[in-house]
Order: sequence, then structure tokens, then C-alpha cells
Amino acid sequence: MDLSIDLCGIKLPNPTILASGVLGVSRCSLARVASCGAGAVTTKSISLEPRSGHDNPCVVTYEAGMLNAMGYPNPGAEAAREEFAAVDQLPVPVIASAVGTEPEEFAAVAEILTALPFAATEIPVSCPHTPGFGLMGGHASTDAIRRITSLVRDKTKLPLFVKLPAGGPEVVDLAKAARDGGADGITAVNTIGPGMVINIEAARPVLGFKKGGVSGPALRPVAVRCVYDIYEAVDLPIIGVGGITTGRDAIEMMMAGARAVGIGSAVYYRGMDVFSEVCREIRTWMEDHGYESLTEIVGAAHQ
Amino acid sequence: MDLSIDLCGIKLPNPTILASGVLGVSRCSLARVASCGAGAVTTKSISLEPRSGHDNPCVVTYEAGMLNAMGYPNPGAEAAREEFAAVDQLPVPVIASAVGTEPEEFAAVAEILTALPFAATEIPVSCPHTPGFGLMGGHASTDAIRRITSLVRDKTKLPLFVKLPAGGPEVVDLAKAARDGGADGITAVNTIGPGMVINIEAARPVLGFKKGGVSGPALRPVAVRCVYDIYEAVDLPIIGVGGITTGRDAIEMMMAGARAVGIGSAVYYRGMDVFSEVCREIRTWMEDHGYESLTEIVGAAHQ
Amino acid sequence: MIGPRIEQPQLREITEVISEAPGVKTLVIRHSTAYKPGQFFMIWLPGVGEKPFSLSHHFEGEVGITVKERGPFTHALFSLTPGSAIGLRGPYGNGFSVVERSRRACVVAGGIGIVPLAALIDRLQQPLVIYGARSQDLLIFRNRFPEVSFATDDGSEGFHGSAVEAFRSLLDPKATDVVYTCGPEPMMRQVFDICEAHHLPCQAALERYIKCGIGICGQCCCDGYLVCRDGPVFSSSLLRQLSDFGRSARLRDGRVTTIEDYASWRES
Amino acid sequence: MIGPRIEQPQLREITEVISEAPGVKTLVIRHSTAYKPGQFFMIWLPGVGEKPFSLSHHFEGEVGITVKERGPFTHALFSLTPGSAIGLRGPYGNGFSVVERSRRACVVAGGIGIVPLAALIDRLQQPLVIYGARSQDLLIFRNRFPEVSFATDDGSEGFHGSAVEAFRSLLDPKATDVVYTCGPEPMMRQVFDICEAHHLPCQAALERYIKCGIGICGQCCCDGYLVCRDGPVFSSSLLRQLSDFGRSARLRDGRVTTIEDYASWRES
Ligand SMILES: Cc1cc2nc3c(=O)[nH]c(=O)nc-3n(C[C@H](O)[C@H](O)[C@H](O)COP(=O)(O)OP(=O)(O)OC[C@H]3O[C@@H](n4cnc5c(N)ncnc54)[C@H](O)[C@@H]3O)c2cc1C
Ligand SMILES: Cc1cc2nc3c(=O)[nH]c(=O)nc-3n(C[C@H](O)[C@H](O)[C@H](O)COP(=O)(O)OP(=O)(O)OC[C@H]3O[C@@H](n4cnc5c(N)ncnc54)[C@H](O)[C@@H]3O)c2cc1C
Ligand SMILES: Cc1cc2nc3c(=O)[nH]c(=O)nc-3n(C[C@H](O)[C@H](O)[C@H](O)COP(=O)(O)O)c2cc1C
Ligand SMILES: Cc1cc2nc3c(=O)[nH]c(=O)nc-3n(C[C@H](O)[C@H](O)[C@H](O)COP(=O)(O)O)c2cc1C
Ligand code: FES
Ligand code: FES
Repeated sequence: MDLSIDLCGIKLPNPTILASGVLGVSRCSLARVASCGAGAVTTKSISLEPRSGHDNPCVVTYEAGMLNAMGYPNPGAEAAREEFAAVDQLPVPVIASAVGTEPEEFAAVAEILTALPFAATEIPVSCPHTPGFGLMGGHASTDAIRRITSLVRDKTKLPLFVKLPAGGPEVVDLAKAARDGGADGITAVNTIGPGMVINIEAARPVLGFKKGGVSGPALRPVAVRCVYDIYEAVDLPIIGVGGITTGRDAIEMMMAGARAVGIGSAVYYRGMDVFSEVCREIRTWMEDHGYESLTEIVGAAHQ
Repeated sequence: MDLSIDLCGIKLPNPTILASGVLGVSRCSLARVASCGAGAVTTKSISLEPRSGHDNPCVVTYEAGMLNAMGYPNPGAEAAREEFAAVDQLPVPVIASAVGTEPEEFAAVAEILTALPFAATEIPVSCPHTPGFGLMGGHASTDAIRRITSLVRDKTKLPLFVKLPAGGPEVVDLAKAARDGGADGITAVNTIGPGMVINIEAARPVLGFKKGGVSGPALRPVAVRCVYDIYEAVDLPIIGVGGITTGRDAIEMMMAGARAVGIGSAVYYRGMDVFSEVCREIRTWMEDHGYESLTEIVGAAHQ
Repeated sequence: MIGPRIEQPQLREITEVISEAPGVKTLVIRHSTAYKPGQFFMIWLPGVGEKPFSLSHHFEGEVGITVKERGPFTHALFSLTPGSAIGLRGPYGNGFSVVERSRRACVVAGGIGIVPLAALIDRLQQPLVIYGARSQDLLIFRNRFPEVSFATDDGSEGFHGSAVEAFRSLLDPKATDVVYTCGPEPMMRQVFDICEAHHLPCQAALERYIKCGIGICGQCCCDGYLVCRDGPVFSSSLLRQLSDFGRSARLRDGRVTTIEDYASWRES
Repeated sequence: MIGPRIEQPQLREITEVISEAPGVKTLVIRHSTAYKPGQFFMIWLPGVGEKPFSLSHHFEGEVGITVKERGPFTHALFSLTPGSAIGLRGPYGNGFSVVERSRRACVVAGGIGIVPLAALIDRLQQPLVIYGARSQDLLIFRNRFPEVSFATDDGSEGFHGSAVEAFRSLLDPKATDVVYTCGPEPMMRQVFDICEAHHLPCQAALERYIKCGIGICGQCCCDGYLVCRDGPVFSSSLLRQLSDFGRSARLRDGRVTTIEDYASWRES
């Protein structure tokens, strides 16, 4: 069964996308994930200057999901120029994730990355645990999103996705602001929270940064609802991200309105083969239930 | 080991509190929960007029937690007058939860309930799935919280807890607004989201209201972090609620800064005896780790 | 960690629809489950609602629910045809407890209360079955039970009078060791009182407005007990403590009403 | 559902601290775990940080980590005394694979690289052990191995020269069926090249900057492979594909650097 999709003119062999921040350190790691069946891959978020990120521990899992406080470690936009010079040799499209503290920094990074053979740009305005960025940088308001998006829009010809936070009803306004700023699509959502896990024997938060964004199964219902709401409010393609671990989860997200699905934490739960496995599970389910194409599934829950 | 605590002058035999909305329909059900070992119990939220709540399904669980969209079903404040006339016969303190759509309605309900032998009043400004209330009623802003709290403050002599939403960094400002409005304590947090679970075979959201607040393990890290942040910002006792299922979870929440802990979803996971079981687990852990009183634990993670 | 238990409706196919009586249909559903008579499932019709139903039969790979048309939800159930899908989650609650004993079990059913009892009778050894309905055409499962005494309010079949009256006259306390009952709550209350007078253990299946079905919302409370989790079947020791039993119940918003008002719909 | 697996540090007691050599200590920890030599644990010091360490020994109820003091974290580890608590999560990664064979295994250790190999040697049958260090006082576990050939850069003990040179001169390819190595990466690269020349299978334990330890962050990537999950032990077929092996590694921020710069700290 053909699972290929079109996302703003980009052709994906299947709707599973490696979510930003997970594994996407280098061209080689992206290539490996592509070989494991991802329909597209996203780089770790790239900032203008190199960043070491937060101190370890930077990840902790608990019974319902995962917390991370990576803090955007990355070698910076200049180093990315070299690292990702040949990403078009990958068998699948590569999405560049560009971040900044100031709107102008987002634009500057996007400008550097747009010169590389990326298929699209994604700008997260939604990280909950990195000072100066996302929620901690005041980027998750309608005004900030509109401004960041339009500045980036001016600097990139690539399809532009704005990655929104996992929030309450206001997420719809954020999506509209992204659209008004010139986004071609919405990525929903980033990690939620932040959260905290305390080791009670040590009486200390586990994470080096103490707080971290929550991902994995815990997040899925909120992510699904954000996608559902955005689908009704904004006529842009959506990449649904948050807690997708199985083919069923991916179908649920697509029924909520996602055209493609991002997978992050499940790389831990199921290993890198999660991409091909999720695709296999989607195919089997579609066959068993008489679906012939993904277009019948996208948005199907809006009856 | 003595687990008794003082919460704004109210004496609790132990720090576990039945969270609002769970089981607390009647005096008898509160009495039953008390007999299962809760240190205090909270009524379902009471509005001025009777409310039938959302259509079924109103609860759905998934692998990481629970979603509910009850929609505040309750027989209204007048009926509550009769139902809860003799709550002081219970062996533990009973907290009244009062809600409204308008700030004045909160105050009117609180005024009716304050005439009953309740030990405290709690006002949730944070339900994510009931039109006109909480997040859907615009109650979760600093301005609204300050106004609602001070109107209620004028009408009740009971210790007053404001129940905040599970959110990002802004939860600290909400706690300050509650304090400025005259709250005696903070309850943190309500369910997060809302979220949505879609049955993919039916291609439909499961819940009657489609969306519901997420509780249970999924929520715990966010709840712990909210409590941690509020503890540093506001000098009021905190009831920590969200995903507490075991004694370890309760200790984690107290180390984050909660003086007492609310338990809701775990009534489903472990049955009503969860209260005595959590207390037993707390005691055993304290003995094993050389703690002699809960005061050593509350806030201990703030080193 | 405790759990995970996942309470989500599973969509299943209706394989057959049987008209049992005017306003009563059985939906046969392809489903495999462990089930104790008296337990219930939450039946979900996407976009319509979700309500509690007992199983009227339970075979390998197939279950039946037998529905009395009452309001919007059961009306929607009635519109389903073989091939339609229906959601189920459960089974919930405790069910009747069946123990091997020396004497005989007695089953007293009123109206649609026969449903969970029918599944129970399938598992009992030669029980004395007393089954009352308003009139003869409302009696269902007529040929299903080896031995049954019918009672009709209008005398159109069997004993002329209520199931309680029939029970009173047919009961041989010495030969009976347990009484199972389901029907309108005032009827069950009377059956229970008779049992008490004879020191006979009784098990009654109560109904309250069910929301969550999993013991979390409290809506189904009956005194301090939850019909969805501690019940729906209660036995004598608990029935004695339930001041609400046969007297009052709560509406959907939690308001208390008399059992007559609440249960009027159940009289058949 | 997949999982739940919970990766959280467990606090454990240090029961003994052993000085092995100047700047090298073993911390003995009360802990029970299944462990394959070559795997690693993330060691957590609350408020300080979390870093990867192999076990130097692994008994029932007790494990050891042997630490070379390098920077702030290992400095903090050095301040711990019996009774202190330390956090561990793991074991992670794949470990060395030990198969029963007819011929002999050869182990080539350089500096602190002896640590995971020591735990491996405990499980091998009479291996040929070649262990090099800068000078005699830096050799640890001296009496632990039944048979060992030391090499020192300054000739203060055993072979005068590097472990690689000792390996080259002592290796009997015909009598050997596998070579295990751990040490500075340029050394391991040379050992591997020698193995390749002799068509000998080689297993080398690589080090990269570890953040998550569980294969999610990608920080430890070595070409397309993850040192924390696909490694840290790589065998010949993969080593051949790793263009980074012995050449380059990534710093904490993901920047690529030469292996000499990256690994300078490991030379002992
Ligand atoms: C444990 C249990 C087992 C049941 N088993 C059966 C059965 O096998 N066959 C059968 O026909 N009926 C059974 N019922 C009753 C059945 O759930 C109701 O008849 C049905 O919900 C009516 O829905 P409606 O929308 O058609 O009617 P409505 O007009 O909505 O309601 C009619 C009456 O049904 C009752 N009712 C409605 N909703 C609920 C609810 N969520 N929970 C409980 N009662 C409700 C109320 O008393 C109400 O006054 C059972 C109820 C319970 C509690
Ligand atoms: C799989 C594995 C097993 C290891 N086993 C041992 C062992 O048994 N004994 C031992 O002494 N050392 C071992 N190490 C190395 C050990 O983790 C570092 O020596 C230690 O982290 C140094 O930390 P520091 O703060 O003292 O020094 P820093 O001054 O912070 O760092 C010194 C050098 O250590 C390395 N390093 C620092 N942090 C990390 C990190 N998070 N991950 C990987 N490398 C890091 C870097 O190369 C850095 O240049 C192992 C490393 C890996 C990857
Ligand atoms: C370890 C880790 C690192 C992440 N880093 C980034 C990042 O750099 N940029 C970003 O936009 N999102 C980042 N995220 C968020 C993910 O892209 C994704 O939105 C989120 O984890 C929810 O999806 P999941 O539940 O499938 O993991 C990170 C998530 C994890 C777990
Ligand atoms: C079924 C259900 C009903 C609830 N109803 C209310 C309510 O009426 N008022 C309220 O303040 N919170 C309500 N809550 C929220 C809980 O009080 C609690 O804040 C939340 O569930 C998180 O705690 P938990 O993870 O222990 O369940 C409800 C939660 C559940 C699961
Ligand atoms: S229906 Fe919710 S507790 Fe019984
Ligand atoms: S350290 Fe994170 S993937 Fe290896």
C-alpha cells in the first residue's frame, strides 16, 4: 500500500518524520534514520552560535513518558553549513530546525540554512526548558510568533513550519499567528510542561537543569487535541508530534488532522526501526479496515 | 510514625487528600473515603445551579493516564446545603469545592457553603474542559484569579485554597495573583490539556465532549514542577495534586514543596484503599531512610 | 507502577438482531470476554453516548445485550442492524456470586431485570425461576429456562399478580439457599425484606446512573458504595447497610430523588 | 503498549574506596545488576552531573567503578568516602561478546582502558593480556590477571614501548581467535589495523561524549551509529564502516574535532 504523502510540495515516501532534537546531530545519523524507514528527517535545532546544552542528566524517563532538558546543544549555524552540505544525498527529505533567542537570530539562522539543500525549515517557538528560547524566551505568544515567522519567511524560500507548544485552547491562536506570519505548515507539538522528576533518596531533581519538557505517551492526548483544534482553525498542513509510538498512534494523530507525524521518544521505546514498524502497522491496519489511502484518514475524526 | 499535618490551622491525620471531583458526590461517599484512610476529603465542585455535566463517555484511560470530561455535574449549591449539612460528623476535615462562571457566582457559592461545617474552601479556576469555567471561562489569568479570589475571600471565613491549572512557567504568576487576592493556600494542579483520545476504528473522539483534562501518571512531572516553582515564589501552604499513585509519588510531591497531597486518578488505579496504602508506603520509606517527620520532607528538594 | 489498564471502548460487529418483545431487542455481538453474570459493559455509540448494559448471554466469541427501548440512546441502539459496529468496554462490577450448594437457588426477575438473571440462570443448577412482567407479550426468553413460573400484572400468563407476590407464595425457605433478584428497585426491596424475614441470603442487582463505570466519578454512589465497582450486585450484608436501597437514587446531576421517580422507567 | 522502562538513577551506597594508582581510584558500590563487560552505567552525583563509567568488577550484590581523575566530575567522585551515596542507571550498550572458542583471546589495554577489559578478563579462559601505561606506577590491577604482559612508555616495567608495539610483537595470529581492545582511540585504531592485516576479528570499546545514554539524543554518534546503544563495543564489521573511528569525535556541543584533540585526556 502506498503511504507516500505530499507536504507543501515535498514528497515523502511515508508520513513518519524524525522529530527534531532526536538523533539528528549529523548527516550520518540522519541517513541512518532514513535507512530505518523514516519518510523525512529533521535536524537537531540549530542556533547561530555553538551551544553545549544543559548539564547531565539531560534525560530521564518515568512510567508515562520522558523528560529532557537538552538545552539545544548544537555546533552552531556555521558548523551546520559543513555538516549538512550534502543532505540532498539522503533518500528522504531533510528538514532543518532553526532556533534563536531574538527574532532576528531565527532569521539569521534560517538564512544560513536555506542555502543548504534542505527540503524545509522548521522553527520551534516552544521549547519549555531552555533559557532565552521558546517558553522561556517569550516566543510562544501570538505577537512573538507572528514576528518571528514573518522575519524568517523573508529569509527562506523553503517551506516553513512553525513548531508550536503543547498548550490549552490558545494553541489555535498561536497557529493563526504562524499562518499570518507566513508559515506554510504547522508542527504540533513540542514537549509539554516543563516537568520535574525528583529522586527522593537524593531529595534532588534528577535533571541537570532540574526541569525538562515531557514527551512520549504522557503527551499524546494533548498533542492529538492540539492538532484537532488547529486542523479546524487553520488551513495549513500539520505535522503531528507527541507520543507516537505505534501505527495506531500515528493513525489517531492523522485522524485528528495531521498530514504527517513526528516521532521522537519512541526511538527510545522501540529503537530506530520504529519508523518502518509504524509504517508496517499503519499498512496492516488500513488493509484490515478497508482504507485505501491516507487521504481518507487525515482529518477523519472531524465528523 | 505520626503523619499528621497542619494546613492553615486545619489538623489532618495524614497528608493524603481526596481530590475534588473524584467520588465526592455525597456525604456518604466522602465518609467512605475517610474510612479508607484519607487525611481530608474534597467535595465535587459545586456550582450555583444544578448541572448535568457532559454526555458519556466522560472518562477514558490510556496507557499513561486518564482523561475526563465530567463537566462539573452537581446538584447545585442549594442541594449541597442539605447533602453536606453534617459533614463535621466525618472523622476528617472536609474541603468544599466551589465553582462559578462569573466571579460573582464563585462568591455566591462560597457564601452558601461557608455556612456549612466545612473545614476549608477550594476554588478551581483551572478546569480545561467545561465551557464557561476555568480555562474555557478565562479564569486562569492573573487578573481573573485575583478578582475571583478576593470576591470569594470577602464571603468566606474558611481557609481558602485556589486550585491552579497545570501550566508552564506562568503558574508562578497565577499563584502570586491568588495570594494577592487573599488565598490562604494553593492547590496545584488541575488536569492538563485538554487532551483527546480518538477511537480509530470509529474515527471519533471517545469522550462525549471530545476533549478532556489529562490526569494520572502522565501529569505528575508537570504537577511536581508547578509545586516546586510555586514553593519558591509564594509563601503559602500547597496541596500538591497530579498523578500521585504511590507513597514514593507523594514523597516526591512533598519534597517539591507540597504540605499535603491530593489523590484522584489513583482511586481508579488502586481502589479507595489507595489512601491508607500511600500512607503505609510513606511511613515505611521514612523509616527506611531515617526521616522522623514530614517537616523534614516538605520542600527538601530545594537544596 | 500500577497499571496500565486501558479503559477504551472496543468496536465490535453486531451479527444478529433479535426482536424479543415489543420494545425489546437482543443485539448479538462478536466479542470475546471473561464475564460473570451481573457484571455490565459500557456500550458506546460514537456520537450518541455511552450507557451501561448487562449481557443477556455470553458464549465463546459471542455476547448478547438485550435492550428495552426507553430514550434516545436505546432508540439509537434499536436502529442498528447486523454489520453495524458498536463499542464496548468492560466487564465492570462484581457480578452474582454462584457457589455450589446443597439446596436450591431462587431467581426473582421483574421486567427487563430478567436480562442479567438470564445469563445467571444459564450457570445455575435447576433454580426456581420467578419472572414477572406487566403482561404476557412482554415476557422474553420464554423457552430459555428449564423451569420458570411466570407472573403477569394483568394475569395474561401464569400467576396473576406481581413477581413479589408470586415469590411470596412459591418460596420454600427450607429448600432454598440463596435468592437472586433484579428488577424495579421497590420490587427488589420487597424481595429482600422477605428474604430477611426468612434469614435467606439475597443478592440484588442495583441500578444507578452510571457515568465513568470505573469507580472514579462517584456518580453512581449508593450510600458510601459505588454501584459500578462495589456493585451492581449487592448481597444481604451490604443491602442491610444501604439506606438508599429501595428508597432513593441520584439523577444525572447528583440530585437525590425517590426511587419511585427514578425507577419508574424500569417497570415493564 | 511498549514499555514502561524507567531510566532513573538509583541511589546506592559506596562500601569501599580503593586507591589503585596516583589519580586512579576504585569505588565499590552495593548494587545488584546483570552486566556484560564493556557495558556502562551513567553515574550520577546529585547537583554535580552524570557521566558514563564501565564496571571494573561485577560480583553478586557488589560492583566497582574505577575512575581516573580528570575534571570536575571525577574530582567530585574522588571526594566520596564509604557510606556516601552515588546514583547509577544502566547498564547500557552492548558489551563485549564472549564466545567459547578453540583458540585464545588477546586483550590489549591502554591506560584506563584496562577498566572494562578487567571485568572482561574475569570471564575469559587464559587470555593473552597486553596492558600498557605511561609508566609503572600507573599500572593498576597488577595482581589481578593470571597472565599479563605489561608495556610502559618509559620502560619502567615490562615491554619498553606502547601497548600497540607490545601487541605487534607478542601476537601469534594462528593461536588467537579474537582481539579485545580498549584505550586511547588512536591506539585502538592501530590494534584494529593489525587485526585486519591478520584477518583477526577485533572488538573495540569506543568512547564518545555521552548525554542521554539511551539512544535518543544522538550526541554520541559515530557515523550513523550510537556509541551508547550500538556500542560502546564495536566489532570488525562495523569498525570497518566507521570513518570516524580513530579519526574524529564530537564535543559536547556536537562540533567535530580530531580524535587526538578529543582523546588526549585518555592517554595515561
Ligand atoms: C448495571 C446496569 C445494567 C443495565 N443493564 C441493562 C440491560 O441489560 N438492558 C437494558 O435495557 N437496560 C439496562 N440498564 C439500563 C440502561 O442503561 C438504560 O435503560 C439506558 O441507559 C436508557 O438510556 P436511554 O438514553 O435510552 O434513556 P434515557 O431517556 O436517557 O433514560 C431513561 C432512564 O434510564 C436510566 N439511565 C439513563 N442513562 C443511564 C446511565 N448512564 N446509567 C444508568 N441508568 C441510566 C435512567 O433511569 C433514566 O431515567 C442497565 C443499567 C445499569 C446501571
Ligand atoms: C562508555 C564509556 C565508559 C567509560 N568508562 C570509564 C571508566 O571506567 N573509568 C573512567 O575513569 N572513565 C571512563 N569513561 C570516561 C569518563 O566518563 C570521563 O573520564 C569522565 O566523564 C570525565 O569527566 P570529568 O568531569 O572528570 O572531566 P571533564 O574535564 O569534564 O572531561 C574530561 C574528558 O572526559 C570526557 N568526558 C567528559 N564528560 C563526558 C561524558 N559525559 N561522556 C563521555 N566522555 C566525557 C571528555 O573527553 C572530556 O574531554 C568512560 C566513558 C565512556 C563513554
Ligand atoms: C531528547 C529530546 C530532544 C529534543 N530536542 C528538540 C529540539 O532540539 N528542537 C525541537 O524543536 N524539539 C525537540 N524535542 C521535541 C521533539 O521534537 C518532539 O516535539 C517531542 O519530543 C514530542 O514528541 P515525542 O513524544 O514523539 O518525543 C526534543 C525531544 C526530545 C525527547
Ligand atoms: C473524574 C475526575 C473528575 C474531576 N472533577 C474535578 C472537579 O470537579 N473539580 C476540580 O477542581 N477538579 C476535578 N478533577 C481534577 C482532580 O481534582 C485533580 O486535580 C486531577 O485529576 C489531578 O490529580 P490526579 O492525577 O491524582 O487525578 C477531576 C479529575 C477527575 C479524574
Ligand atoms: S459511575 Fe463513576 S463511580 Fe460509578
Ligand atoms: S548519548 Fe544520547 S544517543 Fe547516545
